Amino acid sequence: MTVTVEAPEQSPARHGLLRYAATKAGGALLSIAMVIVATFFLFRLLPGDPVRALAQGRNMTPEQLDLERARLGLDKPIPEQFLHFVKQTLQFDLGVSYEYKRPVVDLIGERIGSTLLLTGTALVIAVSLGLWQGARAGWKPGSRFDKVSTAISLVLWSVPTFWLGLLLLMVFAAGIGPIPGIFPTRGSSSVDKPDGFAGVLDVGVHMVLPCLTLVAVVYAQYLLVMRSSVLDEVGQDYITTARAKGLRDDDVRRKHAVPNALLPTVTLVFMRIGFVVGGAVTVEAIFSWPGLGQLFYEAIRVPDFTLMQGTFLLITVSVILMNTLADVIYHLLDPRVRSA
Amino acid sequence: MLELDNLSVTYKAGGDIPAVRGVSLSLAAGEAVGLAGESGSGKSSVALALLRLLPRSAVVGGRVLLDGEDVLTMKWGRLRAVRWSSASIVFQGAQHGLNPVQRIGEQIAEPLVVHRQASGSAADARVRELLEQVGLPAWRARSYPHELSGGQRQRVMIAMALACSPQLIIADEPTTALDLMVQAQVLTLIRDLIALHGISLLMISHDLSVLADVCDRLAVMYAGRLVELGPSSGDFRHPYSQALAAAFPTVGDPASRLAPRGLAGDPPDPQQLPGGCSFHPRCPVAIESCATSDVQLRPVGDRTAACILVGE
Amino acid sequence: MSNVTWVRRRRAAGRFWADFRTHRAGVAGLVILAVAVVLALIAPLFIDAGVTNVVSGTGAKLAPPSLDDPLGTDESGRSVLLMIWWGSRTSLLIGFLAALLSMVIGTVLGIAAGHFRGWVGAVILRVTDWFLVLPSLVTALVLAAILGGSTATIIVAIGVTSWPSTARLIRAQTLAVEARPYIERSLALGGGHWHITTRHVLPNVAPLLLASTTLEVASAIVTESTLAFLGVSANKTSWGTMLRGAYDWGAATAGAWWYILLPGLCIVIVVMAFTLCGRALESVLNPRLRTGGA
Amino acid sequence: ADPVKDPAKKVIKIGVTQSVDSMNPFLAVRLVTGSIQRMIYGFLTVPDSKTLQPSPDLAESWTTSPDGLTWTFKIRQAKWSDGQPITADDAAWTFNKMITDDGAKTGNGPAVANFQSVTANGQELTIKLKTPQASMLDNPVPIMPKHVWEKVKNISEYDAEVYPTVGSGPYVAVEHKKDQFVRLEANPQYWRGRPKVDELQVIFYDNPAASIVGLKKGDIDLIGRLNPPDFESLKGDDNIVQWNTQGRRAAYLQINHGATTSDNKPIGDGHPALKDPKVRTALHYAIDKQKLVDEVQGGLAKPADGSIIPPLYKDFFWEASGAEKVTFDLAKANKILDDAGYKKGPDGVRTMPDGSRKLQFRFSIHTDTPIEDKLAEYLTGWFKEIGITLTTKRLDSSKFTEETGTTALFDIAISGWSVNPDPEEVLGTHLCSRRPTASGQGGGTESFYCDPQYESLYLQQQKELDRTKRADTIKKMEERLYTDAPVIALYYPNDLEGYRKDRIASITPIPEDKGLLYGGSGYWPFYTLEAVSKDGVTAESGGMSGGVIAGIAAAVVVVLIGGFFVLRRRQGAADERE
Amino acid sequence: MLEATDLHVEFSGRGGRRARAVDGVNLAIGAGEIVALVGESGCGKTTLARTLLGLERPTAGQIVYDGTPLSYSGRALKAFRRQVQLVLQDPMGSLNPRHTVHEAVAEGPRIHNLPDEESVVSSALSRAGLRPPERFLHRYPHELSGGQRQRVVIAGALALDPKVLIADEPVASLDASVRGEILSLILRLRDDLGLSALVVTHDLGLAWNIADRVAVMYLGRIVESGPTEAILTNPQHPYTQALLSVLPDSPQRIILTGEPPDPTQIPTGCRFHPRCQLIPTTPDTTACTSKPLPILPTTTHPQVACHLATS
Ligand SMILES: Nc1ncnc2c1ncn2[C@@H]1O[C@H](COP(=O)(O)OP(=O)(O)OP(=O)(O)O)[C@@H](O)[C@H]1O
Ligand SMILES: Nc1ncnc2c1ncn2[C@@H]1O[C@H](COP(=O)(O)OP(=O)(O)OP(=O)(O)O)[C@@H](O)[C@H]1O
Ligand SMILES: [Mg+2]
Ligand SMILES: [Mg+2]
Repeated sequence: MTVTVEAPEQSPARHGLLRYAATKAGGALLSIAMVIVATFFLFRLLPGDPVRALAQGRNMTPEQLDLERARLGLDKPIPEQFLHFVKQTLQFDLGVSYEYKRPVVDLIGERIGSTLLLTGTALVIAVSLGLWQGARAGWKPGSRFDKVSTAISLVLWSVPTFWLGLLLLMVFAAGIGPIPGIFPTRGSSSVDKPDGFAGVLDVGVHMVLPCLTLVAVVYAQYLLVMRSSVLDEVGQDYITTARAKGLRDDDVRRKHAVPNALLPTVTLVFMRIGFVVGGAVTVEAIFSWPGLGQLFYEAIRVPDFTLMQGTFLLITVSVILMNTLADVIYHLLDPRVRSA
Repeated sequence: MLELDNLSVTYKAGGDIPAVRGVSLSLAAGEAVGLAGESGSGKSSVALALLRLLPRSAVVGGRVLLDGEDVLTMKWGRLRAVRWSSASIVFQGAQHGLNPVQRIGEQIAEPLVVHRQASGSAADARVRELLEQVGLPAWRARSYPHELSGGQRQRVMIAMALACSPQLIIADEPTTALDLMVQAQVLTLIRDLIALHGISLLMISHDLSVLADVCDRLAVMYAGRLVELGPSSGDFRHPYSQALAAAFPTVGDPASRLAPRGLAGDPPDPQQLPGGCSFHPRCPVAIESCATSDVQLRPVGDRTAACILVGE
Repeated sequence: MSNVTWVRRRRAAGRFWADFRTHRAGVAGLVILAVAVVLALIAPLFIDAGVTNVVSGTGAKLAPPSLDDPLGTDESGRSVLLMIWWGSRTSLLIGFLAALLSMVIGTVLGIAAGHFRGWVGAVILRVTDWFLVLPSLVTALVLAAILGGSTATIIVAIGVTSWPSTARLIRAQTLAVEARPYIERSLALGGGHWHITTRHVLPNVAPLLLASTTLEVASAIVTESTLAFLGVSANKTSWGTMLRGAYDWGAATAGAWWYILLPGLCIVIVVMAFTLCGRALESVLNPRLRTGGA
Repeated sequence: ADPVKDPAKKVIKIGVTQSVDSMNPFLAVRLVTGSIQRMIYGFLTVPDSKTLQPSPDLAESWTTSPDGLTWTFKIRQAKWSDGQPITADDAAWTFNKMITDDGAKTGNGPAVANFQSVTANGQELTIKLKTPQASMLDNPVPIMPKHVWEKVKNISEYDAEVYPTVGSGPYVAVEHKKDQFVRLEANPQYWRGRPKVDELQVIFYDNPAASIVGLKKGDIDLIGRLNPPDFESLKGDDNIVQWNTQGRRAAYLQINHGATTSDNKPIGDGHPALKDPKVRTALHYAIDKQKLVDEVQGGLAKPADGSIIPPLYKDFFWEASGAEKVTFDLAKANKILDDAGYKKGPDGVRTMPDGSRKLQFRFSIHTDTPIEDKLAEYLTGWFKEIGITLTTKRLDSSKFTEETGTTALFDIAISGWSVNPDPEEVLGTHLCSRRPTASGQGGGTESFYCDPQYESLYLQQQKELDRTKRADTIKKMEERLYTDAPVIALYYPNDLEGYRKDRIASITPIPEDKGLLYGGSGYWPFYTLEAVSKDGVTAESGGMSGGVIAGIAAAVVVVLIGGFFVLRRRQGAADERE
Repeated sequence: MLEATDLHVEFSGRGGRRARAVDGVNLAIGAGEIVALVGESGCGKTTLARTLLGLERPTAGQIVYDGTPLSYSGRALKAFRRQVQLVLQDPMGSLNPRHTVHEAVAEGPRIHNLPDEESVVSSALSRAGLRPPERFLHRYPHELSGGQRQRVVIAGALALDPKVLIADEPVASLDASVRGEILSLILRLRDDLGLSALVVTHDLGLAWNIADRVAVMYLGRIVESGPTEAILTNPQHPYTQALLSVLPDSPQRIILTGEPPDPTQIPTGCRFHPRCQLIPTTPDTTACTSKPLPILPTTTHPQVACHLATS
């Protein structure tokens, strides 16, 4: 019997990835463009005259108002305003907050760190815990571990974030009965934040409750997603093959089921980032966490037109970028699409 | 070397599904036995039971002696040791038998590492050797399953099965999804390799002609039972086996030209098996007593068949 | 024939119910839901919007549960029990209507995106994906803030931001259905777009749609309460606005646990009931989710 | 500056529920920022801690020219916190900056609108006005150190985040974390002498409930501007003093009595019935102010039998009495309406005498304000009794300002004003000139009011430099507002605060007799603040000591490790089960 | 009846590569004739069948039915599809799991607004061997066995009274024991109703069982065609010879190496030459590697497209 030996094909993987990333980046740019357009028109629907909101409670002469209006470009026709808006946005100029009288970009810059810290930590915890637990639960559907995990996540899934946050605050920051209120009531650090390691600990302690709230809600989703994803793999032939090879059950799960189940999950994890961001708005408001969510909440309440617009733009654009990143990561992880 | 003694498999899903009902079969060292039967007759259940790979919903009865040891009552540790090093499995490879996100080299090497037969570069070397044995270039070890064609994937599965030099290979429909020509390639490969290494083979298929090609002996299953067991050459005696054989005509045989033959009626529902001989509702030669009396395998010539009309 | 069909349909429903019944959690969810919905529907027979009127608040302010007010009173002496009862109407109404809106948009666009392969599908998919990544709560908040608070705007804000996942699901399902050979067969029989989508795709996605809508109602109720908490509400008593009231009027610090705990628990219980129901439906209707063996 | 290392340091923490908008006084508009500025910067005058009358601050003394147009202030010989002398030049620079730079007008622009020129000569500051102005002595502009601020190129883009700040008030800001806190330290150069506490921390809470928890726990020591329920919840805590005094604020209804523009053209869509003073009076009779105080303000307010100036300002406060006084009387309200020809229809709703329209009014309130929501619900209830339908309309603040201040698209609206020791500002909001122009440019009217009698009284009080005489005139203005009812005062909310007596040994309110703490005018309470000095108290007050933190960290680590091992073991067992 | 002339179908795949799935095919199905189209996986059988049904638009060439070229307007297609019907490989998949047998069979008549649906359905079912029809009318596909399902699919096609049946691997997913029954049914339908059929398969035994004529397809082309007996007992093309040789019971095996070829890269000359078993033993192969072969014309006689065949 003869077997022809094929020459090793020139693997176009790297090339393919670049091209893929380029297409994805193109898609993301289009999405961002859509966001910018949508934002512009969405916010032009805003009732009232922002300049007057600005003058609220203070005496401004008509001349002053006109001046202000001209300064904000609100006296120009809509198409001109739009072009101006696009140009400014592309130059990372998100306008000046009515409330703070400072560039929105600066305000965002001052707060983005806190938000990244909070949401990042929460996301890492939620993802690792949720995926780990989901994988175990899905691996043995119907087991006690599975039942308990699913029950926990279903409850958490049903709890409004703000309510959970309030309860946690009342219980663990205020202290109820025998439970001492050991956690701080506000903020991301003490006023007298010590230096060095103690300072890190201080931030950590401040982060416990907001992080817990955020994790609780998101983690449930990750758990459920991972669970069903693993469940999909459980019956596959390659799993049976792995078992037949004499692998321990845990190794079958870790080496075979989980890597495969992770793939569809990656995209979902990133897709839910919008959810985390939404959660951050309420959590930051409840725990007075000095971040973007709080800024946005404030913008909504005032309402501060440019601040709201700028924060909204930033949030959506970063979520879009995250998702694009997820697509590319997925592409890197899954050999099937990688070389296709 | 392998002996099935009254093996039974019942799935507990909703009701009881008796998938395998008392199968006894033995396999000598170096022997190739084919297991045929239509869909749902319990072939795969037998194969999975051999290494206790059935899902937890399955209840297994009887004994599976592998080199005299009962697989069904083994300790877990021992079972893991037996798996793959004594007996390995080749699944229908084209679609799902390989982990899609692992390079095939790793997958072939995995049993070597698990059973501590080789590791590191030794394992790599063994992988190259195995790939060459099944006619694939060594650089394929770095490929992912989807980069291979169905036939190549099936070769990888075979290489993987050979990795720990087992005494027994179980091949469950190894060629079903493959093309005619590729099927011939793979079958030839299997035949050559087991002859070369003196491995026993239990091969499962619904295509009798494929089995006849590779195997020394054939077993035919119907509704979870063996209905016939005998050498692969020679005529079948059980009406079901005969019908199965006739379904694949010989090209050039004038008798079958413009005269397709088959079996009337539908395969039985394992949850509602007919009484008596479970084949009797479809049997072209059934007699009255078939509906009441169940027949065990009985010898007839060099084979055994479970039919009342046989060996009287 | 219609008679036979009817009998068969009934039997199919019976089979479905038998399947559903095996999901104990789902049944529990269904029972809770039924109770909640019935209570909300019959509320006008016993009480009216007056129970939410401050002038009629007769009890003491923030009084703990007692015989007069079994679940205590709020900051104006209104009965928390009656407010929860009356508020369930708004919460459920918003939940159902927002889910309905999201379902209708999602289904139409999802089927269109899956069915029309050319640029139409591509454009719809692009738009869907775009909406999908928008942080929905933030968008709903902006929308509701811009449109001003009313029941309709809240429903629109939630509906308009939550349809993409439905559309995605429906599109995937449409693609799956359209890959089935019976679509090919139907085409070969001469079936057109309308025939294929209404006779084959829609009936096949409908069950899943039911399940996903159930889950959608759950998240709409949560979203409504979150919006209310963040200050965008329908101006009617709902569980969300009650919680906001509890927060505004210092129930937490005043130790009025009944006021802050009970509406929240109602949300959790009803949302969970919807979720359990939806999941049970999903696993009955979508065999892929059934626990696989081997 | 680390209190953990220095336990003797006296620190007081103030909780606020508004965050600082800008540390640049030219730009800041928020109340909280104003309060902080008052501690950092000196003003020409401050309200006297006893009488609230203007008293010397940076201006040691002052004289006025007979025509009231030229004011000369003698600036005190004192030092900025960086040791530089304070001169009239600093003040002149500050005012001139505001006059010449539009960006610098953002915070306190109107305060210099009437200034003709400002000049300095050594310690002597001369301000020339365009028209006489009695409120000259209540100038709200903080005097900035010229030597620091003249280097700033663009005031409107300057965030002033440079620490320590250079100021002339009792404290200097040493740290500001956005949306978190501002840290102030005692200013040793302060002309009255260094304050008694070493450090003030103003800590921001987004969540009012959390701030109450913080006060109860001791995370903060004082909190002002409480709403009634939060105030109530402090009851029963032995360590907390509930501070309940008359406030600076008046809450009133604004009625669209036929809004007109500054050139007397009708504007808006107000209900015609409201043009009739009788209807307005009937509405006034239909409001149970005591009930509102009890239910909406938790009893922590004074029902208003007067007008827009609260009783806190005894000099200017006016209250109706005798026949003039309107008391809650639905029957009387009904009778007034009946007599005026507004007949009740079969549905119980009255119509205009000519039958053209039903008496259905809109009530405009702000979104997201629970108190206004509640108020609306009560008014709706009472008005129904007199055959008037009231529907609530919630507007976000920009829309609200526009509809109730410029376009007049309202019938009745909620309103209120925090009154300064000198009431001129609030009185001015009801002048003809404040009405919007025909092109819809707002002038800041609170009522679209334009009444010749009121106008002439206003001019009269503006020129009157004798305080008692001026007060009489102002009371007449209040009476006019009361009887003509373009606005109906509802109540004067109390100032509600709370502080920990285990942390604050003494604090002097302003005015000293039953005055305000945080919510008051001027820095007096925070200057007089004395902390309880107990060893170790400060160290504990961070909410958590280093030891506790370490303990928690250790516990968490132990739990994690323990959990890990438990799981490992369970995993082993699971393996055996397959 | 149904004829394809010089048919080409191309797909644009990823990266702009074009797959010539059908690359020049002439094929005619006569009235009452059963033609088997055989070939290995990916050679374009299904694509050809779909194109014959008008489900795929050819990039070149045309379909002629009853002498008139097929037009792709909606109305013409609909009319055409009453005449030509399809039976697919997977009977489970070909039936909507939510439709009863009645609904499945009545789907065609409903689309075409045929009168008297009940009797049309009943007669189609009994002609497809599901007797008595009433027993099956209200069942769902999952309550039927594989053979019964395939009969329902066939009945669904018969309900429109077609003239031509195109069956794509009609028994490949059925159990061996059931296969004979379905094939017998197709034969009987031809005999009773005069139906023509194109049966697509990779199973030569099936062709031997029922086909009048066989066309062997390789990489988008028909390489050999003619009456079944002639082709299957005396194959001329080396590819057909190899296919037949790997059947069990054949004396000597010719196993072609390599994998099924790629329609995006069709070799020059004879498209089979890279795998041809005759090449190594042939002295002169220049024609094979460089000279393209003509497209086989539409004829019922045995014909072969091979430079080396002795015809
Ligand atoms: N996990 C399971 N749960 C329940 N029933 C099962 C399960 N696996 C198989 N069965 C049933 O057991 C019977 C035998 O199945 P098995 O897979 O052994 O048949 P097979 O002969 O291999 O069929 P095929 O040729 O289709 O592979 C069938 O009726 C099948 O429905
Ligand atoms: N829609 C399509 N888009 C792109 N390529 C296609 C498409 N359909 C078929 N092809 C390609 O055309 C070639 C022929 O496919 P076709 O399905 O006709 O083969 P086949 O002979 O029916 O194979 P099988 O026996 O596996 O069913 C294949 O290479 C396939 O990849
Ligand atoms: Mg099988
Ligand atoms: Mg095909």
